[in-house]
Amino acid sequence: MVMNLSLIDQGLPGFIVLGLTASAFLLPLIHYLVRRRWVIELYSLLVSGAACTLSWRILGLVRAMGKPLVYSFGGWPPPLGIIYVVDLFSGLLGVVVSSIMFLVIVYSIGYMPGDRRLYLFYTLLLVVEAGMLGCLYTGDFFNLFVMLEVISISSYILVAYYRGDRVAVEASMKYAMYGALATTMYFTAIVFAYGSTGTLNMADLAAKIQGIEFPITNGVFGNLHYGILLFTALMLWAFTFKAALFPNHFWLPDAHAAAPTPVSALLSGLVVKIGVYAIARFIYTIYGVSWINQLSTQIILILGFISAYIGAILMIIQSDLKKFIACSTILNIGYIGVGLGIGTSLGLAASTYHIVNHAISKALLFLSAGLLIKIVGSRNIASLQGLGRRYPVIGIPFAIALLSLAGIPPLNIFMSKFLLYMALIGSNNIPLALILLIPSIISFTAYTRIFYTICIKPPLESNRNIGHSLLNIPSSIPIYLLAITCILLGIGIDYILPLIIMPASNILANTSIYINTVLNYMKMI
Amino acid sequence: MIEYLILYLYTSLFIIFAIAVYGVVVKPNIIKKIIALSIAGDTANTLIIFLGYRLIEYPKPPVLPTLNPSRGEINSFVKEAVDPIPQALVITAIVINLAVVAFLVFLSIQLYKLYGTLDHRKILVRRGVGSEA
Amino acid sequence: MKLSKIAVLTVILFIAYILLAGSVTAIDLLAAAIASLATSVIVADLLVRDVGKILDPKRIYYLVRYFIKYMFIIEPRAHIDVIKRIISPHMPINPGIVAIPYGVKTDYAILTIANSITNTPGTVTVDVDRDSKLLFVHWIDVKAVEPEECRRIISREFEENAEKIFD
Amino acid sequence: MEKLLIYTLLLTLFVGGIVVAVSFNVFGGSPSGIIRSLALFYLENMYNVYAKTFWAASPEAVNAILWDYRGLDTIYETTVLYTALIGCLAIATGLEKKFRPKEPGLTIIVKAGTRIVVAIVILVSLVLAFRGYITPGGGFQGGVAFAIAPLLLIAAYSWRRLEELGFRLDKAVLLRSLGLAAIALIALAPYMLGGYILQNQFKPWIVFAGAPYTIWVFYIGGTLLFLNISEFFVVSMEFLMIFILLSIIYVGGEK
Amino acid sequence: MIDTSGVLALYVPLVTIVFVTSFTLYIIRMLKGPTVPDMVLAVDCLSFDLAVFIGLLSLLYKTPFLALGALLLALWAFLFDLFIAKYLVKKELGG
Amino acid sequence: MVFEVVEWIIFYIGLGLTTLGALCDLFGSLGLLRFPNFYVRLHAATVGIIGGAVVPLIGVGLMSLCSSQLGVYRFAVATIFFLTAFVTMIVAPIGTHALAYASHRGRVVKVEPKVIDMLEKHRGGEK
Repeated sequence: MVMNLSLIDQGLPGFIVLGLTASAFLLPLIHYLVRRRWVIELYSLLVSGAACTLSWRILGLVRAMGKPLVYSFGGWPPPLGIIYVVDLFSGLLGVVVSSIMFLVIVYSIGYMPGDRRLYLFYTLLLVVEAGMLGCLYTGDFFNLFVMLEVISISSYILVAYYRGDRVAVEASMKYAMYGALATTMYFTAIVFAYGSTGTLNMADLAAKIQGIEFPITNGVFGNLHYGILLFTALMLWAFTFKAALFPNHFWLPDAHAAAPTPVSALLSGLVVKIGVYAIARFIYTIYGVSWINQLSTQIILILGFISAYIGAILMIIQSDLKKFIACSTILNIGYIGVGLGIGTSLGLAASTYHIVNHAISKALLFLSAGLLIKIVGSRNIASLQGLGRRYPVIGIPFAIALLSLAGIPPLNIFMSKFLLYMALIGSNNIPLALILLIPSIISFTAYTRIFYTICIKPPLESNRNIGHSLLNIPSSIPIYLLAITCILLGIGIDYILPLIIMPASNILANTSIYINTVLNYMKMI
Repeated sequence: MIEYLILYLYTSLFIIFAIAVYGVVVKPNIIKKIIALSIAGDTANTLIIFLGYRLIEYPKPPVLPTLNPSRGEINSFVKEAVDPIPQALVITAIVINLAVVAFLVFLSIQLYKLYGTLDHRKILVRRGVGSEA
Repeated sequence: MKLSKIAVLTVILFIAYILLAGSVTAIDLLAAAIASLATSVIVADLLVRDVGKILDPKRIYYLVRYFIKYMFIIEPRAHIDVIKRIISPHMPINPGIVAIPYGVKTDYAILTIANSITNTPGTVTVDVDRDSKLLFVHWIDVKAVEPEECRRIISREFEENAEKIFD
Repeated sequence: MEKLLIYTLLLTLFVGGIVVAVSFNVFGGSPSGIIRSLALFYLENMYNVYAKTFWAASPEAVNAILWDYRGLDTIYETTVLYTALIGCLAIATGLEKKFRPKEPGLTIIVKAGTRIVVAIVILVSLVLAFRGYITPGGGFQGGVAFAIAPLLLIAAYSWRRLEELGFRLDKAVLLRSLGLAAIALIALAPYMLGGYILQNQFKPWIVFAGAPYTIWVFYIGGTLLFLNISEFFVVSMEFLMIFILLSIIYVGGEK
Repeated sequence: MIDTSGVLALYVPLVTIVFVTSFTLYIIRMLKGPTVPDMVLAVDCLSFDLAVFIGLLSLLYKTPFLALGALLLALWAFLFDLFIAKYLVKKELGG
Repeated sequence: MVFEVVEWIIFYIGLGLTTLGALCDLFGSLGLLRFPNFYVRLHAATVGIIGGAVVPLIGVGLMSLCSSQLGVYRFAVATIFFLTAFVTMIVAPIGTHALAYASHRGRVVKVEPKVIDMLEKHRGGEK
């Protein structure tokens, strides 16, 4: 299976990320030269389309190689320079990210009102995409900090994009303030890691924890145990903030609800997952089989449970549709955390599958709900009554998304939840499985309430007279694509699980392959 | 003696960091929060710069003072220069902090325009979330 | 006109760059040329109004003479005076703000007078009124209240030199 | 209140952890006489004219790390600043500006002095930027030093006068975009020519020749000089934008 | 070509004592200062004297690279003055 | 040999200027503490800045001009210190003036004790 890639193919991950950034750099210049709305839209569509295609190609290359793809910037071997390491897990998430981003950009063409600031919106979308792909592909934990900051700052800005909206600006302020604190925490974590191990490379760090000799940075510098412990504590604070896990979930409902709808889909579906990805990468790939892995999985398990409960309880009390959807994100992140915390390979697979499924379903739910909200002009659930029945074109994908998130059998979220329960039972944790059933039931009632109000009940008097003219085609295409994917991921689980999910989750937990690939890459140089 | 000095510096840095975190969380005024945030960032920067210091008599900055060094010059330079990595990391971190703070300040101007105050408790009241307690 | 300004400034800044950089390799000369040209293009209109005055050797001679006299005679005298006031136990101060008329025209001349006044301890320029041509000076030991009298005591020497250098 | 409790708890834990850290020597006793081996490797090899396998052609270690060994970080650091500026523009674009024409700025003395200082500031910032690969300094530091100039002009005069002098917002956006495009081009050009992204000097394990470190008699340190100049453009213009945007008072909201 | 490091190694610690004493007095005024201009004035003096101190350190540590820091420090102190003055006069910074 | 003697002389002049500056600095800070009023303190601050910063900066510049341990950069270092002294000479009085102007104009500090306040009279006369 081993094959030698050309340098062009090896460099694809770096090229995608840098190319996206460069095109984001050029967008204001293009706006300056050509003040046409369609030029900006076409440009960002083309750029994100190209990124999407290339990320699929990277996944194909990684699959064909059978081992992680390593690329070093500037030609420097790993501990010296920055490297990108793309394995199946990050490749898979990269594909999810770039595809959904592409659909979000298609959706925004129909959705966003055209004003003088529109080019800034698309610039920010491209920067977020570059940041997310960079976070996924990087193999250097200081670079991860920088990329995380790229994502964070552009998402703060995107939340405050409706600058006249009081709630949006306040939510962005809260998000930015505590988010910046969290990233400072991660920087402090880096200080501890660099202080104790003397390296900034993830594979090097993993080798240090496993006791493997790594060239150039020979041996550790300080006390590895306590250094790693402090690193883990601060790192978990930062990434639980980004992932909205329990103690740091408070910013999410406001921020995700107040943002423009495409941004909500992006934040809820993808940006939150970067935090989860980083936690998974550190806990499993870097820490490998060690005491610190045991400790942190336990913490994540507990946090996941609490998050699931809090998300479910917050969901039933919401009267605002977008806030409701945002709270459901907390619940689902809780599930993912539980899956990561179990630590068996089935649990990891369940988590991986849930990450993918939730990204797709949540994006679909936000995007379709956004169209409904745009028709009425209000986010209140009561005033949206019966709209799904009145406009079946939007109503059907909306219903699919709701049912999928509620966990109705043939759809995708049911499958990953089912895997999660199987994993809990398989690791002899039947009481835990029962405990986790409760938030599931609570959220099910909440979803059914929304489903009944919007899709079953007759429309309100005031909503009957609105015409069809508000429907637009560019916004409908991504919704249908996502809905079809939802169904396919549910039905085709027998095919998809062994095809990509299981290999991806297995490689996540395989430290030795990660270290050895990087070491071999150094020797090759 | 020098060990106690190092211990003192570490401890004071961490106490400042803790105070800054406290300030971000507790202070009601948003500008004060931003100041506390930048203090937190600067403390982390100072910490890593401090780690890279070299405890010898006259440490040198990591810059070779000549363009045509002899082998001996390079060798003595390696023995005297401080760790350059923290300095490079800190420049990155400073820029990032600065960017975040610039944006936050701009956002707080907008916030003031919308709410007429920068007190977090009053903002919550005017949004209809908190109470006037 | 603008070109001559830029040319003169470029030469001055070129020399300054080389002195600051401290090395005269080929790339430094090139960089110095580019940097000084760029800087002078940016600041030419802001900085210089009349190129002839920069190149006038008489003015430069007066500047140097004034600088030396100021640093070695006027400054130490004023310093000693104020230090005496600081360390004497009962602190003999007699402060107040007085008005001093001036007769110079250009901005830089006013700047020179004001800075000379402020730089000598004991007197600080508080405000300047261009319409009635008055400088307001905070004086630690008010010896006179009449404007012309103050002018004689504080700023006559500064003004004469400023007029020779800049006007 | 419970949020407060949680954070206070975490705070206590954090401070406790620190005491543990110091007492158990997490940092390997540093600062001490020895430094980490990665840093030693950089110091040995960055300008080792006798063994050029790992050299970065810069006698300045920080600049070599910033733009050669870890160039990607620096590019994204610039991206963060760029994004923050985009955010400020997103908040400010299209709002009405308020300006009091009556007697802006400070006294004539301040104005005259500021003019002289501005010239010195710009020259020093250019020295910092141009010589960044040989002496301490570099694009970012030069940009920050340059930023003093518009700040002084804003304080002594007003932002309106600053715009009259040619420090305009649209010009700044344009120059910044050009600088960023130059950085991206320098980063991606080796990749197109068959080398690594961001490659500076020749590496024995790759065919691509890398950037020359001298052109005729000019020692330029490969791509470092050009990256520093582009970064100087970007950072100085971004600071200019920040200061102009922050000093204008915008009135009126959206429709 | 003279090597002055021996003299400097003796001289700089001695003069440092004087400088540190005056820094302390400045800091007392800075903390005590009944009005804002008092504090700013103290910070101003402190910055300019720190520039001198940087110069002495660069001689002691035999590194030529600290010097530009002194220049920039002086400039920042000036900037600080101007902004405080502008704020006190106009109550805004831009106009 | 003669050259070296000249260098030593220049060096000791620099040393003396620096010592003088340090003493001025001490007196300036003392005055800043002792004087009763902001406007009077301005004079002490002038002692602290001109005597305490410009003079020793020139001294440090002279010292670095003769210190061969700084290597080839010693002329650059000396230039930078002279430039800093020059900039300080322009900048410091302007800063002091700006502060005095602002605190008088914005009525932050009262001119008390005083013998006479012509500026207040001048302004009052205008209005």
